[in-house]
Amino acid sequence: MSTGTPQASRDSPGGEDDLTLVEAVRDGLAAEMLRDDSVMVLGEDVGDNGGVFRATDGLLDTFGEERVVDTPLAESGIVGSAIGLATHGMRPVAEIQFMGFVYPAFDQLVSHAARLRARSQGQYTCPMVVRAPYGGGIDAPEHHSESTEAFFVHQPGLKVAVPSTPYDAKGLLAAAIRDPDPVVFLEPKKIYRAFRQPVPADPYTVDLGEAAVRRQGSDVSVFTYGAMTKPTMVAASELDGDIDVEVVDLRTLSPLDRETIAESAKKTGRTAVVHEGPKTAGMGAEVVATVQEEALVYQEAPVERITGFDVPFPLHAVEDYYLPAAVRIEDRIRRAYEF
Amino acid sequence: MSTGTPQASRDSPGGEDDLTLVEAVRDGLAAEMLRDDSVMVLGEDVGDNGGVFRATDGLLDTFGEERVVDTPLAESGIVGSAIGLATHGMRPVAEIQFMGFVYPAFDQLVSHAARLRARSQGQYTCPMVVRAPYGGGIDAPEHHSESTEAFFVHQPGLKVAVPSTPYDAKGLLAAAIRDPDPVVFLEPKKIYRAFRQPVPADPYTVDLGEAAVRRQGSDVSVFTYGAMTKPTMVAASELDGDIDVEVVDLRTLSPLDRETIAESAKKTGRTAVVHEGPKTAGMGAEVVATVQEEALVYQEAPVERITGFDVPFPLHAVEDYYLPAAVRIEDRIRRAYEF
Amino acid sequence: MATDRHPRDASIGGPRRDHPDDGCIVQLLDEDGHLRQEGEPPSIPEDELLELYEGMRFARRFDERALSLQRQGRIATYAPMRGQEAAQVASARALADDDWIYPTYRDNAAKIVHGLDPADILAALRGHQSGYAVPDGVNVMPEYIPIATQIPQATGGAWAETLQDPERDPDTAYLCYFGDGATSEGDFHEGLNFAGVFDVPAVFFCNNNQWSISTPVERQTRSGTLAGKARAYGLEGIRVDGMDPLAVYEVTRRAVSKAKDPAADELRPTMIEAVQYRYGAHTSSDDPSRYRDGVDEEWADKDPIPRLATYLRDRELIDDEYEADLDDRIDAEIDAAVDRMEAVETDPAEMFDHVYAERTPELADQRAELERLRAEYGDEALAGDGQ
Amino acid sequence: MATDRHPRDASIGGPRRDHPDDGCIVQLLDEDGHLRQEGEPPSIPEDELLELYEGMRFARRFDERALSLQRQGRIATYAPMRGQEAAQVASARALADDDWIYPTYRDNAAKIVHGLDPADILAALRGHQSGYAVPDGVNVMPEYIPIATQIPQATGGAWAETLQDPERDPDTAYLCYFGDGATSEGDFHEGLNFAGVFDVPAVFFCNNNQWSISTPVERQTRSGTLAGKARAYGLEGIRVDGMDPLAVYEVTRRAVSKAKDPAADELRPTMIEAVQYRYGAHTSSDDPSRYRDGVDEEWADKDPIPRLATYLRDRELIDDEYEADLDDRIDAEIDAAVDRMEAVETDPAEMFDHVYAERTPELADQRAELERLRAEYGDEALAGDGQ
Ligand SMILES: Cc1ncc(C[n+]2csc(CCOP(=O)(O)OP(=O)(O)O)c2C)c(N)n1
Ligand SMILES: Cc1ncc(C[n+]2csc(CCOP(=O)(O)OP(=O)(O)O)c2C)c(N)n1
Ligand SMILES: [Mg+2]
Ligand SMILES: [Mg+2]
Repeated sequence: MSTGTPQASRDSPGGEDDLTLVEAVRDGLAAEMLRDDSVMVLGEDVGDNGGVFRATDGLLDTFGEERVVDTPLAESGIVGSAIGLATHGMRPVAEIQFMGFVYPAFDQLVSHAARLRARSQGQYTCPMVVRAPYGGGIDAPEHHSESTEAFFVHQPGLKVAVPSTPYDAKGLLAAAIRDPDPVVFLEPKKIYRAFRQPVPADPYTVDLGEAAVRRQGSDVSVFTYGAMTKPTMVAASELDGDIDVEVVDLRTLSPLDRETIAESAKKTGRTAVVHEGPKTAGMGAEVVATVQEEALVYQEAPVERITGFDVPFPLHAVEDYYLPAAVRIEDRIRRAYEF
Repeated sequence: MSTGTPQASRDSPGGEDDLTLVEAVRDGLAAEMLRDDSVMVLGEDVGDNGGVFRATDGLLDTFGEERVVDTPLAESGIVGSAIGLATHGMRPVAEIQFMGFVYPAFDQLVSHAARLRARSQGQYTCPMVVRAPYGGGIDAPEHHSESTEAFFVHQPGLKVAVPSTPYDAKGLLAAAIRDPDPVVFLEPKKIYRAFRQPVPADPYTVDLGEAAVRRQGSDVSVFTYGAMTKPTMVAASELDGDIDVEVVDLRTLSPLDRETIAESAKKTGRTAVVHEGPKTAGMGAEVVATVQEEALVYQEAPVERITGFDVPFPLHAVEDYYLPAAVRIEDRIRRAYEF
Repeated sequence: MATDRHPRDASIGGPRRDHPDDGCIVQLLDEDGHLRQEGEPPSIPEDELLELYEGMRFARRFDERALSLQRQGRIATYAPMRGQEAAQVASARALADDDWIYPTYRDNAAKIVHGLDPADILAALRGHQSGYAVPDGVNVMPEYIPIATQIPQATGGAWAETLQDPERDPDTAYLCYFGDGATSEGDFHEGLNFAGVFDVPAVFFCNNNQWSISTPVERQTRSGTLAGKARAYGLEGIRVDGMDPLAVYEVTRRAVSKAKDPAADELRPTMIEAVQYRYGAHTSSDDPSRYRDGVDEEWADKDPIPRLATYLRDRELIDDEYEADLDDRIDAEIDAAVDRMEAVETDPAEMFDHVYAERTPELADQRAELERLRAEYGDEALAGDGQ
Repeated sequence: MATDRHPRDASIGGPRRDHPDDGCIVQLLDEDGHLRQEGEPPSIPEDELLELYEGMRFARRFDERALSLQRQGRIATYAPMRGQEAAQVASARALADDDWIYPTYRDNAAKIVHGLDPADILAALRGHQSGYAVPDGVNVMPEYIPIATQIPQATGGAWAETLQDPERDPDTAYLCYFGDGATSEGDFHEGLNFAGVFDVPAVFFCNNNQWSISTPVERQTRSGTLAGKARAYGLEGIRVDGMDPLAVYEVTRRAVSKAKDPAADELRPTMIEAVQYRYGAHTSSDDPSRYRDGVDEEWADKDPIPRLATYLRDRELIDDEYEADLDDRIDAEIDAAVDRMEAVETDPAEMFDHVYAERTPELADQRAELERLRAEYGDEALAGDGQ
């Protein structure tokens, strides 16, 4: 397939604009669709409506009905047909309206998308992205605040990325779309519009599999990602002067950047992990296991798991108590420090 | 509902018979169906055929078509209707033919079965069991060797049990059926017929949430469950005289018996966990996290994770290399010991 | 039953036709509120007619009030039902108290008619889990948000009814609501297929409001009608003018009675497609101007409330005074519900209460941790605006 | 097309009737191998007739050999296709080379006809992943074991065909096989619905062999027929005698040609229900005596191979000598395939090769760990009988 007429996805080619995270997602989609005609978007209400969070706003007008497709209301149909599209020359980016609605497509993702390359010994591949807004904190109805990334991290053959900034959102999404393997791309909807950041108009990628140190520190390392990066940074500044906190944004959960985790853990000897999903068998457990496999002898305190509780996500009146708050993060960092 | 005419499920009331694990499952089903008229079995080929592994053999004849139901081929229909049955007075035991085919029902399990009690604040409950044979090692076709218990352990509101002996199979299954909450009951098909054990004819339960120490030891603790208990025990005996290995059969993965894990880890200071599912974000990670949260200061070596590799389960020619073998377990126990 | 089956005319809407009887839609009351066949009045008692009317009027007002509460930030996302009152109220009124309903987020009028306290509905919308704790004796499941998931569950519930006493006909039916969009989900297919195979006393009530958020039903499927899909399961499918309360009432009653006591050659389950229109936004977060230009006149003309009002006025069952009094009663009732809603509180520690029948040690620890944090730092710090 | 649509007679089987045209089943060759309407021979060239026959004969022999290899422990679980050869061979032969097939575990004859090496099929059954690595230019997906999951994927594949050059009709069709049991899964519903909505060049080919392991199709659904389910998606559904190779060939050709170039009022996709019977066990692990008493005579009489043999003999296209020579050719081909299968080896480390395009550091470590263990302890210790 040929590359479409190059045409800037935004007004400032070569320059940069201050975008929110969700705008950066949209910008990333547009940029990749311009670069490569085989990239298409499909999902519920992604067309005229531009997605319930407007992440696909305007794409229909620019790229037409063939490449921006409103589907029937059926997630297994969306992901299953995306697999078929991916194995036959397209690069589908499927939107699942909220992460809590990805489960009907779970079978297609774990039994097929994840395995096509391995089962066919590389003969067939599945270059597709499944995007979904995830996480709590926006007073959403039931089932709209899921954060179950661990399910996907546990499945070999999938990759999982979670941006925490507009810049990373565009760059990681571009990397996910260009990746030859299926990527689950989780967007922290709590911070979809929380802040703006300069984002280059030209396409670029942020490599999958590389964590980012958001704040250097020498006393305690905190590993986190997505929407939890913010309260973690707040906690780190609150503790400033008292405890010198390093904050590592994992960005990609699968493959996990074990090297950066190990380095940071060795440097500080005291670590914590923060995420909103439930604690048991969550992403935090994998980070703990990584730290102790790679850096046990440096460990001066147990890895603190600061996570959602092991309860179904409650209705929103008390969701703030469920989600790790800055003060809860501080409390546990202090515990790690004082252990 | 009244209790059915008491009638022994086997010929030796008050006595015991040597049963295989799958016979004990059948025996447990029969015993609970006799005790409580609301217990019913549903699934694909569970009737005349008695289940593809014969776990429901003879139940149709004894309990009739209303309580032993062959369903259409549709797992979400099976689990979804089982939820409806459970909320309205029945105690359904749904069979999923192989664990690899539970994914179409994943949504019903995690979005509903797991949450009905919480979302209705205890007004509605979901006393049901989903049984599935799991695991590799029997030269089965693709998708027939799944071991993805971590998915269910991560979901609050579900319980997960995995027997490793005929005695436990009957007792844990009885406990699961009587439990007021949904239980995922995973049966290690590799050892369905591997050995026999005396199993009481009368009904009894093995409490959910309690691990069993299968072998006392003072040097290294190994935590495992299901079919991996056997190679772990083999490894322990092989090391006998050299390294004194304690083997803990977790039996219930959710809720996890953290107390027994902690006790054993404190005693030996060196630990390992063995399971067949993939390593990353698997059950092993949770065991590592538990050990280091509860017993870091006692830890003299990293917890060894001896698990399936992070690859799609390969076709059977090489499955033995995927599954933790006794010698692989020994090797890693030695590493923990010598660390 | 005095129904008038007539070939679908374009004004009734719905996707293209392909089955022989797809064109049929049951309608009793025409768009001007007159019986389609004068001389054959439906056998609905007068007090029931008034109940239908009051239920619909309550629903409309509830909707308005809920939207305004939402705008004031006193409740969160709300899914309005304007235009859909007849389908909800008349179907729910066609049930016996013991019958069960499996509602969605949009079926608030049905829930209220079947016994749910409007204050509970509002409390849940305000984020309080206790709003989902349906009181004893009210046979309503907590609303379903994951689309179509209630369908196999309703089948299972109805099935339980037949298993508990296989000797006799069940005296309880299960009515399961879902939208047009839901018919595309696998759970619709599996749930209806099980219902047919196990012949359960269920009524599958599709509120075809023409939209699944921004997606019109024509893009949802190429099926001639949604009711026609019932045949794939050997079931009867029936289309009714969902904005005609009398027709909905009659069709639902017949389906419910068949569920409990079918003729020898009938299966118990029915799928009803109630053809209607969502006048409002999908939810308070939705902006329909992005995907449609207002409400077509043809649909606006079908508004169920003026239709039934005309019918009742023609029969002198209601008058201006009645209407004014009704307004007052409804407002008072909703005011009281809003007050009760605002009195509802949730202790954050409650989230640990009903995960399992018995709290696990791990959950006891997590609860204690939350309580410690609250004691140490205070609720404001943990869950205040700083979050 | 010279088909003879006649009302279903009981001997053709299938569940109860409820659509007007459910009784219709396409049959060209009667059970004695004679054309139903003499004088109207189907327009199938003679060499194609012989290909059909040889394909079916090969299939039957392959099946026998595979079952015996299974009994000898040289391959693992095998799903026989005896009785189903016509449906598989004739449908696959109706395709162009560029058309795609999405097969199940039972569709080995279709795979072979469409270009797969029987040695690869056997190698996969022997547990070697390389057997699933379909060679370049052979448009066959690796077989699907999770029931019905291939259906939305085939829809997606076919859809890609239309997207890559929206200006013109696609010249590639996608044929998706599945069983009667598969029609109960949600993925069947979602896949066919998408196919209709996006009008993709797909043919959904249901091998209704009357059984889903031990469950007869009558317990699978209350639908009158399986083909009738197509209408729920606005699609054409057609029933064909799946044990009549000529009818299957003609019906499939028509569906494929419609997929590529439909008339103005037609949608591209078709669902074909090929009514047939599974003579053997579900798989080599299954014991059908638990749930059925042998094969009914009515089904035994429909065996596609003698039927086509009679037809060909009547036309003097084959004779005893031809048959003997064919036996030899087939045996030689299968012998060679078995030899090739037995030469296949899998290096255990290959399991790390194709998880991702690029091996992750974690997988590199795990692979190194496996290699270290093998070096240190030897393959026998790691994967020998002691396991
Ligand atoms: C499984 C699932 N997917 C997506 C959503 C998001 N969603 C909420 S409502 C809705 C549209 C539903 O349309 P319809 O079934 O017609 O019901 P209506 O809202 O019109 O009453 C969607 C897509 C969801 N709640 N569940
Ligand atoms: C999702 C799923 N559930 C269950 C199974 C187990 N299973 C394998 S074959 C089979 C029966 C399939 O019947 P049908 O679709 O009629 O195909 P057939 O085997 O008769 O060709 C079942 C239940 C499976 N493979 N996948
Ligand atoms: Mg709708
Ligand atoms: Mg079959």
